[in-house]
Amino acid sequence: KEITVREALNSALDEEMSADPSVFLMGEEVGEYQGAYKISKGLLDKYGPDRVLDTPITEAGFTGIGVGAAYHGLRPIVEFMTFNFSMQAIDHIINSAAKSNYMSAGQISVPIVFRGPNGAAAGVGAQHSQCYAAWYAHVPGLKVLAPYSAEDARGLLKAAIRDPDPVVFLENELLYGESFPVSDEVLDSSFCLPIGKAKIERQGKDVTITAFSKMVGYALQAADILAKEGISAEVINLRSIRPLDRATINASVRKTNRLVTVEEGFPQHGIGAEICMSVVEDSFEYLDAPVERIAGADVPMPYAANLERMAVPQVDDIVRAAKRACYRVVPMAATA
Amino acid sequence: KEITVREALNSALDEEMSADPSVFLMGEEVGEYQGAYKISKGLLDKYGPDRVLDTPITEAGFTGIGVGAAYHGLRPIVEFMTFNFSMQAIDHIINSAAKSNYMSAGQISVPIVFRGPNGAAAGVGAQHSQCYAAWYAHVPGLKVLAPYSAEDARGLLKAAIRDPDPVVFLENELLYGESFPVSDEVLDSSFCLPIGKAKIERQGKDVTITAFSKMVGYALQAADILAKEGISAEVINLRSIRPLDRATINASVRKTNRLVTVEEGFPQHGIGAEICMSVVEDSFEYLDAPVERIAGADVPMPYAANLERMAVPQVDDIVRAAKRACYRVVPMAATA
Amino acid sequence: LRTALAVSSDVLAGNKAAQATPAHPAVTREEALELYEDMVLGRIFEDMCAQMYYRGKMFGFVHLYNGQEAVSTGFIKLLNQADCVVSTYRDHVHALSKGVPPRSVMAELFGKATGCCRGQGGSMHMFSAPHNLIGGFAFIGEGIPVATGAAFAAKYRHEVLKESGPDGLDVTLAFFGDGTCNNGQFFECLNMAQLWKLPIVFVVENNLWAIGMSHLRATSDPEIYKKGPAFGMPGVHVDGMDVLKVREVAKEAIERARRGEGPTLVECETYRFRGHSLADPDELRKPDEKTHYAARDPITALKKYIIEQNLATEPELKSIEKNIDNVVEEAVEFADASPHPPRSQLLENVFADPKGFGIGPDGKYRCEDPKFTQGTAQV
Amino acid sequence: LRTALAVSSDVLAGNKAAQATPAHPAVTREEALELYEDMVLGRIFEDMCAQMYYRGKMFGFVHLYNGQEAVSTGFIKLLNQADCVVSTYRDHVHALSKGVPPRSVMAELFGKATGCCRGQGGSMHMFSAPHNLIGGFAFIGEGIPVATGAAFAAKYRHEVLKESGPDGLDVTLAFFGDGTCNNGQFFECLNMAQLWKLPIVFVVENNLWAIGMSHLRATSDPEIYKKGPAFGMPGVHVDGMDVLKVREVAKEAIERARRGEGPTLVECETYRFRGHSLADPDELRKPDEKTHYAARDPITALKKYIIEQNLATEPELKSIEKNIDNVVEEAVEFADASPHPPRSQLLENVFADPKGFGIGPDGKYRCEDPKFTQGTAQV
Ligand SMILES: Cc1ncc(C[n+]2csc(CCOP(=O)(O)OP(=O)(O)O)c2C)c(N)n1
Ligand SMILES: Cc1ncc(C[n+]2csc(CCOP(=O)(O)OP(=O)(O)O)c2C)c(N)n1
Ligand SMILES: [Mg+2]
Ligand SMILES: [Mg+2]
Repeated sequence: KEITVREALNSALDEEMSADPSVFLMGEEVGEYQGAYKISKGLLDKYGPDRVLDTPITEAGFTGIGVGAAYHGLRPIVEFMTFNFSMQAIDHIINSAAKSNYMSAGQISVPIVFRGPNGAAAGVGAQHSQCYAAWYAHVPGLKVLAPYSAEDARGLLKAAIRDPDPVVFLENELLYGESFPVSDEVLDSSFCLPIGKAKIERQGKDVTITAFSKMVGYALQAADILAKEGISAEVINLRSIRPLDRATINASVRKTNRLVTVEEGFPQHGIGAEICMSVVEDSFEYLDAPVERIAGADVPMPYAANLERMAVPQVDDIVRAAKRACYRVVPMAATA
Repeated sequence: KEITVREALNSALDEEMSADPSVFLMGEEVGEYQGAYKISKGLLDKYGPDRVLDTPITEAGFTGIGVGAAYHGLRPIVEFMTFNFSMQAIDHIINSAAKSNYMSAGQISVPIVFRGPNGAAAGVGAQHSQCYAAWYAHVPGLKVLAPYSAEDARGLLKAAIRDPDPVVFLENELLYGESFPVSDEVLDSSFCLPIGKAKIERQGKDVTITAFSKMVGYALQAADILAKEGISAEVINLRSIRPLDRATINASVRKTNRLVTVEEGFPQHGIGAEICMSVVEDSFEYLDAPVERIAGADVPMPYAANLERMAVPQVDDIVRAAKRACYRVVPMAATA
Repeated sequence: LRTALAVSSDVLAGNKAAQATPAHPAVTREEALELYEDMVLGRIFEDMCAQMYYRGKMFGFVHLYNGQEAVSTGFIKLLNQADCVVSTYRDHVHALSKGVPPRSVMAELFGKATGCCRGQGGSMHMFSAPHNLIGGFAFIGEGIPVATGAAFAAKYRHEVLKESGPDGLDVTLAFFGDGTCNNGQFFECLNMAQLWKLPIVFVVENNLWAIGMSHLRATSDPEIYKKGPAFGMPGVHVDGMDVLKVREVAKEAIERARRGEGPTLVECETYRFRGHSLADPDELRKPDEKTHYAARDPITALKKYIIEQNLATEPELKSIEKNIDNVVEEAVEFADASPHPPRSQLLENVFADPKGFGIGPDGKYRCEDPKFTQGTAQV
Repeated sequence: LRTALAVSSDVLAGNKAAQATPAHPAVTREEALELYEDMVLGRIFEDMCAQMYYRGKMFGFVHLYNGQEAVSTGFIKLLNQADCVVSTYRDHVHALSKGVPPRSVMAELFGKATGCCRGQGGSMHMFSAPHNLIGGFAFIGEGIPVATGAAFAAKYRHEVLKESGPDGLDVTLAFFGDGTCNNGQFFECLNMAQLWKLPIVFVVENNLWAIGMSHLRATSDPEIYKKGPAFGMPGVHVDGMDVLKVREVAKEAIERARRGEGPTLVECETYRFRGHSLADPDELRKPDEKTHYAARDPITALKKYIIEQNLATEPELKSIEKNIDNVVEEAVEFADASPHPPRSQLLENVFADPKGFGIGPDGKYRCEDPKFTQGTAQV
C-alpha cells in the first residue's frame, strides 16, 4: 500500500487528536481553509473550531499563545504556513519554549510541536526558501525532526506530538504529494518512531551519504547511479537533526571510511559541518578521504528557474562528490 | 597608550558620525541614557536627537525602520541592548537586510550595522546569554564580525560602518571595560581593518587554537600555560566569522597539524564545526589529530554562578584540549 | 458588510458619526484618462499573468490585484518619482502604477535577465530603484517598518542633510492588507510614525479576506481606520472601489505628509476578483459576496463616470484599452524573447561590496572563486 | 502628568469623559491586614535584595519593585491558587504575592539549590508550578502571548476538557510595563484575547519610565487604557498607588474574566522608587518627580487609611512589619545556608524527556554520558 506524505501527516494529526483531547492544532488557515497545503484536511469538521484554531496573522502572538497553552496543560501543534515565517516567532520558540523547562528546573515542561514546510520549494524566491534545520538544531531544549518518507512523516509526527518537549518538525512542500509504500505496522495507530535515531535507507560499503528530507531521495538516486559504476553507497536518512544520531553515522563511516553530507540549506555552520565535526571527533582515524559537503549555494534563493536549480544540490552533484571521496582524482576544473 | 573596548567603540562611532552625516545611531536608550552600557556616551550632546535616536521598545519595528532608512540613502547603526533581543527583529535582519541586494539584483544595497553585546555575560540567566555568531554567519548577505581587543573594536566597527552591506557586529559585555594597548595608527581616524581577515595573535608551531571575542583572551592565557609546558600554540583571533578566513586558518593548520576551536556558544552547528569542516575540506592530509572542539555546554545558561562557570569554556579546558590534540593520550576518564 | 463609509474621520472629534459621502470631486479629462489607463493596464496585465502562469511561464506564488486597481491608481498616480512605494507579494500593479515598464515586470515574472530584478526577485519581490519602488515584501508586516524607515530617511534627508526639494518632504506609501493589520509591526509603526511625524501614508487595502480568513473572524474591532486615532493619527475610511474618492483622500494624506504634518492611516474597502494567489481554489468566499463586489468593478465605474461627465467618449476609452492590450502583448513577447539569466548571475549581488566576502587562498576574492559555493551545485 | 483618572471607562459609550473617582470602598479588617502584610513583605524583601546584591550575594540584573506594591497586592491577592500569574524580569514581588515562600525566592536569587528553580532561573525567571506562577519573562512583550496562551488553555480546559471548577474559568493576570505597551505583541494579544473572549487581565504597571525612556517620549498617545476600546475591550485607568482602588478595579476585571466575558486592559499609574535595576544610575528622572510620587507611597497610604478607619492600631501594624522583618531575615539565612547546586544539575532539565535526546554509541542516553556536553567545560 502507498500513501502520500500529506496523508501520512494528516492521519498522524487525526489519530493523535482523537487519542488525546488536550492536543489541538493552531495556525493560519488550518481550519476553514484546511491548511495552506491541505495538511489539516477534514480536521475542522471532525474536531470543531475549538481544537482547530484559525489565527490572525501574528506569528509572534499566536506562537507565544501556543507556548503558554503548553505551559498550562495542553499539547498544541502550531502550524507555520512555512518555517520562514517562524522567524517572526523565533523568540518564543527559543526563549519561551526551548529554555523554560531548564529555567524552571523541570517545573514547566513545554509539550508543543512547531510544524510546517521548510527549505526550498519551487519558484518562491529568496524569502520563502530558507532551510532552518541548522538554526533550530543549534539550540538546546529543542528536538528537531525532518521526515523524508510517508513512514517518517507518520512515525515522527506522532512521536513529536506525544513528546513532552518542544519539537521543531520540518516538512518539505515538494514532498507532500509524493507517495511511499507503507507497511501495516506503519499504518497502525500505535506506530511511532524514536526521536534521535537515523535510518539506514540503503546499505553500502564504499561511501556513506548522509541526507535529510527531500535530499534523501536524491541521495538514493545518486546511490543507484553509483551502484551502476561499481560504487556501493550507504545512505543515511538522518530523520532527527537534534539530537543527531552520531552513533549510526559514525558506525557507517567506520565501515565505509568515506563521507558525503548532503543538505539543501546554506553551507556555513550547517548540518554537514556538524556531521563532519562529529565524525572527526569520534572516528578520525577511520576517515580515508576528506568529508565532502554538498549544500545549497551560499546565496539567497534566486527566483529564475534555471538559477534556482543551480542553487540547490542535484543528484549529479552527489554522484560527483561520492566519486571524489572514493577516488580523490576528480580534477578541480571538472567540478567547476 | 591603552584604551578600553568601550572607548574604542565610542570613538569609532563618533569619528564615523562626524565624517559622514548620513550615519546615525538608533536603538533603545542610546540617546539620553547614553547606552545601556554607555557605548554611545556623549553622542547625543554632540549630534543631537535626530542622529542619536531613542526608540520605543519595538525590536521588529525599529530594526525594520533602520533597514528602510538604509534602503533610502542613510547609513544606520542599530544598537541592540543585547543581541538576544535581535531575535524579535531577525526577520528584518535576514529578509529585509541580508537578502535585498540579491533580490533587487544590486539595486538596493543595505549599508547598515547591527551591533550590541552578544553571548554570555554574568549572572543574567538563560534568555540573556546566547551567542548568535553561528546563526548570523549561516546566512548569505550578512557580514559577521566579532572583535576581541580595542584595536579590533575600533578597526572593525569603522570598517562595518563604511561597508555598503549589512554587518552584524557582535560585541561582548564583559570586554567593554577591558583595556588594551593601542598604537598611534589604531588611534588615527583613518584606521580601519579589513573585513574577512583573521589575525594571528600569537605565533606557534605545535597546535592552532582558533577563537573569537572574549575567548581570544582565554586562548592566549592557555597558550601561556602551554608554553610553560613546552607546547607552542598559535592563536588565531577570527575577527570575522562570515566571511571566515579559511586561508589563514588552513595555513596555520598546515604548519601545526593540530587544531583546537574555542567558542562560548552552543556546539551543534557552531563555529567550531564550520572551522573543522573547512580544514577537512582544504587541509585534510595535514591533520595529525582529530580537531578538538571547545564550546559552551549544550544547555540553556543557568543562573547560579557555579553552574554558569561550568557552562562556558575555561582556560583549563583549552589547555587540556590542546594537550589532547598534541599527545592524544589523555584518557577518557580524566576528561569526564 | 460595513456601515461606516466615511471618507474622512476626525481624530480630534473622536468617534463621531460618519460624515456623509461627498459628491464626486471633479477631475480633468487628462486626469481621468490617466487614471483609466493605469487601472486598465493593471487589469489587463494581471489577466495576462494568469494566462502565462497556466502556460508555465511563471512559477511559485503569483498574487493578482484584480478588483483593487482603484487603490493603486488612486494613490500612486499622485506621487513624484522621488516618492517611495512599499508593497507586498501582491505588487505587480503597484509597480506599474509607479512607472516600472510593463515589459520589465513581465520579464521579471518570466525569470528573465531583462526583468526589473534580472529574474532574481520574482513575483513577490519587485524592486525598481529608479522608480523608488523599494520592494515587494513577501512576509506579512515586513514592509511596514521598511516603509516607515524610508519615510524616516526622507525626513532626515530634509532636516539633517538638507537634501530634498522645495515642495516639502518625499512621501512614502505603504500598502498592505486587512489581515496584516492584526500584526504587531503595524501598531509599532503607527506609534513611531506618529511620534516622529513621518511623511508616510499607511494604505490598508481591506479586501475583506486574508487568504481564507475573513476579516471579521480575525479582528476584534473590524474598523481598521479607527486604529489611527488610537495612536493620535488621522484614520480615514474610503470606498476603495471608487478611484476618485480614493484619489481625494490620497491627495489630502499625501499633502499632509509632504508638509511635514505626519502620517495618515487610510482604510480602503475593496475586493479581489480572483483567488488569493493563482494556486488558491477560492472556495470560502460566498458567490453573492463576489457578485456584490463584481457589480462595483472600479474600472466599469470610472468608465461610466467619464462618459456621463463627457470627459471622453466610449471609442476613446476603447482605444486606450486596445493600446494597453498591445503594451501587454508586447511585454509578453519581450519577456519570452529575453534570455535566461546566465550562470554567473547566481553568485552576483550577494553583496554590494563583495570584497568583504573574504579573500581566498589564492589571493583572489572568494566570490570570484569557482569554489565560492563550496560543496554545492558545482556552478 | 495625567488628567484622566477614571476608575473605569465604558467601551460601548466610547471615549466619554472620565467618571468621577468613587469614595474608597470598604474592606474588612482581615482584608486590610492581608493587603498591608503583602505590601510590606514586597517592600522589605526588595530592600533586602538591594543589600544582598551590594554584598555580592546575587548577580546579574536585579529589578526591584519598590513603589509598585499596590498593583501586585491589589490584583494577585484576589486570585485562587489555580489562577495564573505571568510576570517580567521585575518578578520577585509578584511571586511573593502569589504565595511563593520568600525563602524559595531568596534562595533562587542567591543561586542556591533550594531556590524555587534550584538556582537555574534567577532573578528574571521566577517560576513556581504549584502556585501557577508561570514565569518571569526577561524579554519585552514575551510574557503577554504566553499569558494569553495560559488563558486560552483555561478556557479550553473548561469548555473542551470540562475540567475547571464550578466558579467559572481560571483567570490569568499578565503584568507588564508602560514601555512594553509600544511592542507589537501587546496589540496582537489584545486582539486575540478579545476575539476569543479569553479569561485574562492585562495589567499595565505604568511607572512612567522604561529604563531611561520617558513614557511620553515613547508613545504617541500616552493614555494606555484607551488601547482597550480600540480593540473592543474595556480599558480602565486606575491610581496604582492606592491598593484599594486597584483592588476594586481588579475585582471587576477578574470576575468578568472568570464569568467568561473576556479580557480587560487595566492601566495602573504607579512609580518605581528605585532605579530600573540595581545597576541603573537613575540619573534621568527629575528629583521633583521622585518626591511627588514618594509622597504617595502606597504602603504609607494604606497604613493611614487603616488607622483612620480604625481597622487596626499602629502597634498592630508595627508588629506585622516586625514579623515580616523576621520572615525576610530568615529567608536570607536559609538562602545563605543552602547548598550550591551540584554539578550534575548543569545537565538536568534540558528536557522533560531526555530519552529523546539521543542514544550514545554505548547504548546509553547521551544525557547520561559525560561527553554529553561534548568538547565543553568538562563537566
Ligand atoms: C509572516 C507571514 N505569515 C504568513 C504569511 C502567509 N500569507 C501570505 S498572504 C496572507 C494573507 C494576507 O492577507 P491581507 O493582509 O489581507 O492581504 P491580501 O492578501 O488580502 O492582499 C498570508 C497569511 C506571510 N506571507 N507572512
Ligand atoms: C525585547 C527586549 N528589548 C529590550 C529589553 C531591555 N529592557 C529591559 S526592561 C526595559 C524597559 C521596560 O520598561 P517597562 O515596560 O515600562 O517596564 P518597567 O521596567 O518600567 O517595569 C527594556 C528596554 C528587553 N528586556 N527585551
Ligand atoms: Mg486582505
Ligand atoms: Mg515602566
